[in-house]
Amino acid sequence: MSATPILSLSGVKTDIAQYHVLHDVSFDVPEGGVHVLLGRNGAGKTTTLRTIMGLWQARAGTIRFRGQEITAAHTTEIARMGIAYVPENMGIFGGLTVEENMRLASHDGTFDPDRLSRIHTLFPAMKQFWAKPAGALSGGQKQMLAISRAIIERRDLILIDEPTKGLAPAIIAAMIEAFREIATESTILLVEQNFNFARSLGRGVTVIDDGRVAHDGQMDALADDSALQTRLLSLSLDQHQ
Amino acid sequence: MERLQQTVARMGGVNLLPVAVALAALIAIGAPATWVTLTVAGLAMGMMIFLMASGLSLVFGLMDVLNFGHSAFISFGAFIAASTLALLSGWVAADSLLYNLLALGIAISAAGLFGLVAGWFFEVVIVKPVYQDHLRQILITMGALIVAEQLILAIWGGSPLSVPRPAFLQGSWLIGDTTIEIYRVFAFLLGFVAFLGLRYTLKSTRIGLLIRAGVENREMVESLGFRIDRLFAGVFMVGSALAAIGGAMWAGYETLITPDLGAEMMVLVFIVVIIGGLGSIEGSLLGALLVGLTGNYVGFLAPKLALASNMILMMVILLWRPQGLRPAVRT
Amino acid sequence: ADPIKIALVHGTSGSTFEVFSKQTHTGFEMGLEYATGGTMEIDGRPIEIIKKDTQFKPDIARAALEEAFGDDDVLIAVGGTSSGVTKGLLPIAEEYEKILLVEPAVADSLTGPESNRYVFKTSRNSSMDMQAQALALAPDANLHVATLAEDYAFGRDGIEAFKSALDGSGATIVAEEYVPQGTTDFTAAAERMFAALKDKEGRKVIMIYVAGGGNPMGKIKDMQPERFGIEISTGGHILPVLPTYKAVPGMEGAIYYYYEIPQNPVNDWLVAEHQARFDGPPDFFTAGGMAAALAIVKAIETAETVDTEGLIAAMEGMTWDTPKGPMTFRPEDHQALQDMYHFKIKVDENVDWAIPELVRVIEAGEMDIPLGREN
Amino acid sequence: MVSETATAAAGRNTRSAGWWIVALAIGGILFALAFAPFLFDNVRSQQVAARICIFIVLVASYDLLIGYTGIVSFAHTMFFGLGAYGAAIALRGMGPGWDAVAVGTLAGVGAAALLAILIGLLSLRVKAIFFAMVTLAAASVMLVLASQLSGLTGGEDGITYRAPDLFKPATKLWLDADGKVATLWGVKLNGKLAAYYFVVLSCALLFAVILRVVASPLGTVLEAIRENEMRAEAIGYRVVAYRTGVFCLAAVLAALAGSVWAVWLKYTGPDTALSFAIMIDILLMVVIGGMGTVWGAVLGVTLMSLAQFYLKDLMEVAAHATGDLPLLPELLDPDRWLLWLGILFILLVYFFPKGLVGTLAGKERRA
Amino acid sequence: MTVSLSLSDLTIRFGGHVAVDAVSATFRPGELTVIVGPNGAGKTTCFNLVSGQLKPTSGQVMLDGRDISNWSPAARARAGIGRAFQLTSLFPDLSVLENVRLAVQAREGQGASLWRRARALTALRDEALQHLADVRLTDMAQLPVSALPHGDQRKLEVALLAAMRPRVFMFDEPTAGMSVDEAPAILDLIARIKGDPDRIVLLVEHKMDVVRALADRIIVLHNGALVADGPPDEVMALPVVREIYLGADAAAPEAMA
Ligand SMILES: Nc1ncnc2c1ncn2[C@@H]1O[C@H](COP(=O)(O)OP(=O)(O)OP(=O)(O)O)[C@@H](O)[C@H]1O
Ligand SMILES: Nc1ncnc2c1ncn2[C@@H]1O[C@H](COP(=O)(O)OP(=O)(O)OP(=O)(O)O)[C@@H](O)[C@H]1O
Ligand SMILES: [Mg+2]
Ligand SMILES: [Mg+2]
Repeated sequence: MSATPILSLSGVKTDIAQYHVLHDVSFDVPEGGVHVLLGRNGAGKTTTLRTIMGLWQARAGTIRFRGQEITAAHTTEIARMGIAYVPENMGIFGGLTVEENMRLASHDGTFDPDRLSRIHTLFPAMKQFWAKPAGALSGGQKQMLAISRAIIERRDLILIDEPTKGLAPAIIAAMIEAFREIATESTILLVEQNFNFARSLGRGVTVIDDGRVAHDGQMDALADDSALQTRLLSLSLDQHQ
Repeated sequence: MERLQQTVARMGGVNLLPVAVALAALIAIGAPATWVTLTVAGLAMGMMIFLMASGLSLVFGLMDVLNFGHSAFISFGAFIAASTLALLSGWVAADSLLYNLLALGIAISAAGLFGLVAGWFFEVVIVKPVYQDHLRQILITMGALIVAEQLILAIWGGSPLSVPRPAFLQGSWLIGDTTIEIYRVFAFLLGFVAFLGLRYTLKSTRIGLLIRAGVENREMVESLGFRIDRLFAGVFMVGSALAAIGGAMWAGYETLITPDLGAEMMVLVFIVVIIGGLGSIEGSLLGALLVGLTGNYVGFLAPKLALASNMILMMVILLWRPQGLRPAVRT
Repeated sequence: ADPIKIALVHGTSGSTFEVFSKQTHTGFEMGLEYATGGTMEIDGRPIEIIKKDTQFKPDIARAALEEAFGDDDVLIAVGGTSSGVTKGLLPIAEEYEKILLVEPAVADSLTGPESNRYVFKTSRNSSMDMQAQALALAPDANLHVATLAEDYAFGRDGIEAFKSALDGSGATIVAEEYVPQGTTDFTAAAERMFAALKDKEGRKVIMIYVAGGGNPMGKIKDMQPERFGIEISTGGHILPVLPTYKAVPGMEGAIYYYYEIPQNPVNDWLVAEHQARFDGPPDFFTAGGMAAALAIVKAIETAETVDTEGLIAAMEGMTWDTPKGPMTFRPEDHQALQDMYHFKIKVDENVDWAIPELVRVIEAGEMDIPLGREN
Repeated sequence: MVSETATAAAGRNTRSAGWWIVALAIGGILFALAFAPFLFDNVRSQQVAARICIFIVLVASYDLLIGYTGIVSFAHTMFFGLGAYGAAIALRGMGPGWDAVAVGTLAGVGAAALLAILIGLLSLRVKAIFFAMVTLAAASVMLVLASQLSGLTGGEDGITYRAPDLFKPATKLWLDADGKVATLWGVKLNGKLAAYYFVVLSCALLFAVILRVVASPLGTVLEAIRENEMRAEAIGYRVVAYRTGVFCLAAVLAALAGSVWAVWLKYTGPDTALSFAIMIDILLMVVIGGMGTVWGAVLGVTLMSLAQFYLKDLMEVAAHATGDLPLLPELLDPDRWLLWLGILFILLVYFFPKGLVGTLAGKERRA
Repeated sequence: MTVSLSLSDLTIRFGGHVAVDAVSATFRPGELTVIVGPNGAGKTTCFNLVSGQLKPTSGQVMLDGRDISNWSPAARARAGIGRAFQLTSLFPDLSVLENVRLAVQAREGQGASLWRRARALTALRDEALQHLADVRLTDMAQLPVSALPHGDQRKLEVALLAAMRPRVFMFDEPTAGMSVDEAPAILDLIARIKGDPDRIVLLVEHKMDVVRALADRIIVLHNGALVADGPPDEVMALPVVREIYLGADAAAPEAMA
């Protein structure tokens, strides 16, 4: 990691109510490409993203974006610095139409026609339900909308929490392509359970376990080392066949 | 049947309801002069209620905050306007339209300004900690209401306060057999201006969208880069200012006010917001006009029914359209 | 000597009417001062006033009165402000066998069948208001009246009393309009009354009997009833409301008290002292409070024994001086009979309110106030 | 997976300090209520105690709706009033006797139950806040009705009547050797005492019913409906039936409390049994105590009632102490006690979001 | 008693949009049917029609030969139709254990009971704990649901369904968002249920490995219509299925855990 990382966490500790959830999280996300955050249920992945976004406050440690400290910044400021967030529960505004959802994600309320048509090609359902209330979308369609919202404009960094959850295989395949393309202009920090998906996209990878970083390295190395996979993720791909 | 429905829908659908009511009343009343008097009075009454209700509807429908303290803004607005007018009694009584207008303008602005400031305070201190929690909203705003009422008692005392009305708004025009009170015409105009302004802001900007989105998922709106807290405070301030201005207008209409005034109007205001449909400015207007008109028509045609006419109106409309006439928010 | 304890049981918080209770208290204290020559003692016994707040809630009022009678052991209690609360107090007086002097609540029923012999009442009642109002109209066959009142017992009883006062005078009631309590828009009712009156020959009057706010008089006046030759008449009111009467110069009606009207030493003292101390004239409830105090002092002074039975004996039929001139407790139902005043509104630009000028005193004996009960 | 701070861990296994405070306070209150005539020898405290008893039932029954099931209703005083007016009208019409109490109570309770079912069924069509509005409308119509039927109800002024002879102060429950009223620990065993214990026992009985309801499986179902109506339906609970049922039950309990109130007070009028002011009191009491905890009702009612009766006296003292300062006396004027109550109330909602019992003791979990 | 469930011409429209389009199918006891289809195909809507959250525009749902199309969800639940939700739908302020106990209690018809003996309540509780153990949530039993991480909430969904002991089980993407080491427990549970010859199991799932491992039969929905129905190997081999569901280069990321 030669160049300054776009995002760097060091010694981040986060509490939710009286629970200590993140004990010590430090890792860097280099500029460009996809960086993957792995870990089992309840490891603290979502909490990490929310802490970066300013939705939980870190009790200790620092978070820097492009070298600038954002640990205590307000969520709004963080967003305005060019960070987008696709939450785990998708954060769809169900009472608004698809279009209105997208309009809110755009800085000035207008759309770049090129990007819009790219999104419509990637997720045809978005076009079909453009004027319908988003609350009526199917689970997968909501997921698509949440992603569309994050990429309707160029962002420096996109935090995505489990995007493939509930998506049909055909869409996932298309999404890999889409993410590759997005990653040429933005950096993506991706939380995933779907290791294959993560593997096909990720360059760097950080594994979190019990609120601590358990591993930090390159995706290729992890992908090739099945012993490491098993140790970190209890992953054995054909375990339950 | 279907054809008829379509025609009605094309001509404005539920928007025609007040017109339909008025026409039905014309037939029932028979005497055109009386009908005009009642109709004009009812419309003006509706507009004054609209002013008070629109603020509540904004806050209630868009921000999903049940502000039971709304009536405090109405009362305060009324008392501030009354005191201002009393201070400017020279101008109020003057024969010059300019001075009259100035005094009136200052009184209404004072009420509105108070609404803005108090609304800000109220939002930040009282309401903000209880977003998303209807019950606590009801309770905390009720607490605030008690405090506000006591403050009014402490400042103005409990005896009725008479409100000087600017000279040019006194009396009425006599056209044929019909009397049209000048004050009511003025109230109608002011209400209408407020309506147009609100409608423009909500329709032509993203503010309405943002607020509705913020109610559903505050964190997400912030994650998209909007200061939802400032926006909410802003909406609340506008809502309170409208209430205070409504109160000011009401004071001028009543000419004799007591600190109970806000609380007495509150049931009516709630009814208007409910039958109009949550969060919809058009709905509130519609509801307010309906309440104003039916009040007068029923009062003339069947005074006994007037006792419960508003409640009956609300029940009927809710049974017909459980979401109110023109809901802006889908629930 | 051990003190004479008197409880004042009024609402001093919880409703905007609390200002009226406070006027009553002021009047009561000034009354004691006047009657005792400033010593605040009767026959060498100091007077101790205990104030209890009813919060305008009947249940709390009952607890307060029980406390006064039971725990504080007062000789006599005065109260309350609103009729509902006071009605709840009546049985307590009977239960504790102590005197409750009703002031300033007005309802007739407070001396009615549900009352009892321990209850005395110095305040006027609705019948007096309405009979005086009827007399002030100088009714004859030429008179046509439409009445406007609120649609509840108080409003309806008032109109009943008004009608019975007109009985036999030849005047006709052409319409009785009742609007829901708290009505603020009187357009519909006014139109109905106009319709009923406008084609009648003779004197046409709209008589308004609305207790709450809403200023129906001003609103109806704005509809220009004079174009049909219709006059408005309504009873007098407390000072804060009198500014609205500027809209109806020349209007006639009856009033309970206006500080410039009664001519007697008690009132002269009250007006002068009140002006000096509070920078303003006394109002209805100040006068009422003072009347109550004067009644109590006289009763104690004349009673053979200073206890409940002694006082009742002294008070039945007792006549005493008040700011409104002499009042007399009617022995049958313990209602104090008193004068009312026929007034005519005069507008003076230099006075903040409209002035009800005395036309004539309607003497207590002129009115035929129905008996509430026989003790 | 999650590590917790020490206090939280401790809170789960042993009782927290807050729990003990609440338990002691409630215990103390119940004790005081049970022996009020012997503990306090003045009339007012007995009045206060009786009022507290009745309101505990009223507030706890309301908590069944608002706290447990999540139903916001403004019609609770209407049911309370039906019970009270039922008993009151019967007592006035039939004279003071137990038959009148029984007939009146039955009629009131019956009317309440009927009306509750009607409103409940109507509510199927409308959503939460609209339901609240429907109840508001019903309650105001009832107020209008009480005012209009003044022949029966006494209108705004209400009606007075006498309670059964047993409760007359002159009634001697127990005679001593001289044929006079016997005393126990200095308290006369007369009708007043009987009346007080009539209130205490009836309220204890009603409160026990409510406790039983929330501790039973039914209680959890109600909570589930509050939390997620759709899911409750999906696992097999007929939500509509439960809602209507609990609405009815609460109405009946309120009406019963109303009858007891009417018998105790010997006066019934809109301001004691029907007005919105009472509704607001109930709401405030529920919240102060803590929604979703019936024990909270005990604390909430007691605090509010004490404030209503004694805060003023307290302020009298404060006003004297600060008499010389500017402005403060105006605001500390005892008659401004409501101002301070309002502020106190806001602070309570603010710092005790789950009410005193909910926040201090943590919600009791029956797992 | 064995169970039978069939759909005939089941259709629902939202405005102009036909979300489920004349779907007919009969489900046999002891068989696990996986419903697949692209996002928005109508799978969840189909479930909603069967479990009663939605009422069909036309067509019927038949349970044991009775038309239940207009029954309430509660009535259907009591008749033996159980459902876990795609978007978790739980009782957030109640404890994990209470959530499950509610389901057990509903099944036992103890909802309105006021007078249960303590022992009977303990039985309910013990059973609830057993269901929690099945999904490995025992440690969490006392926590409020709102404090659970997403994956654990998914598990609780399944536990609730199991606690209802329905005759028709419907799982809507039960393992979505569940980590690789947790999912097997759930799949085992489903496999065990499937072993009971008197149960009908319907499963919506996107993960192909899961589909392969469990399915006895696959139904493919597309734009609300049923486009294929049959044994797994046959259905997955159909060109139309490969095209609409797996995508053009179906080989790449399909083996997902
Ligand atoms: N609101 C909350 N209150 C209490 N504890 C919480 C809360 N939210 C999360 N936690 C705890 O924090 C821990 C980390 O949760 P987090 O949501 O970050 O996990 P995750 O890695 O995203 O898991 P998953 O893959 O299931 O989404 C969990 O053990 C959870 O119990
Ligand atoms: N209430 C509704 N109003 C309007 N349209 C709806 C409604 N519910 C569902 N739809 C539409 O019906 C279609 C089917 O939705 P459904 O949720 O059944 O899809 P699904 O097959 O479960 O998809 P996924 O795999 O993404 O969960 C979608 O296009 C959705 O937008
Ligand atoms: Mg997560
Ligand atoms: Mg789905």
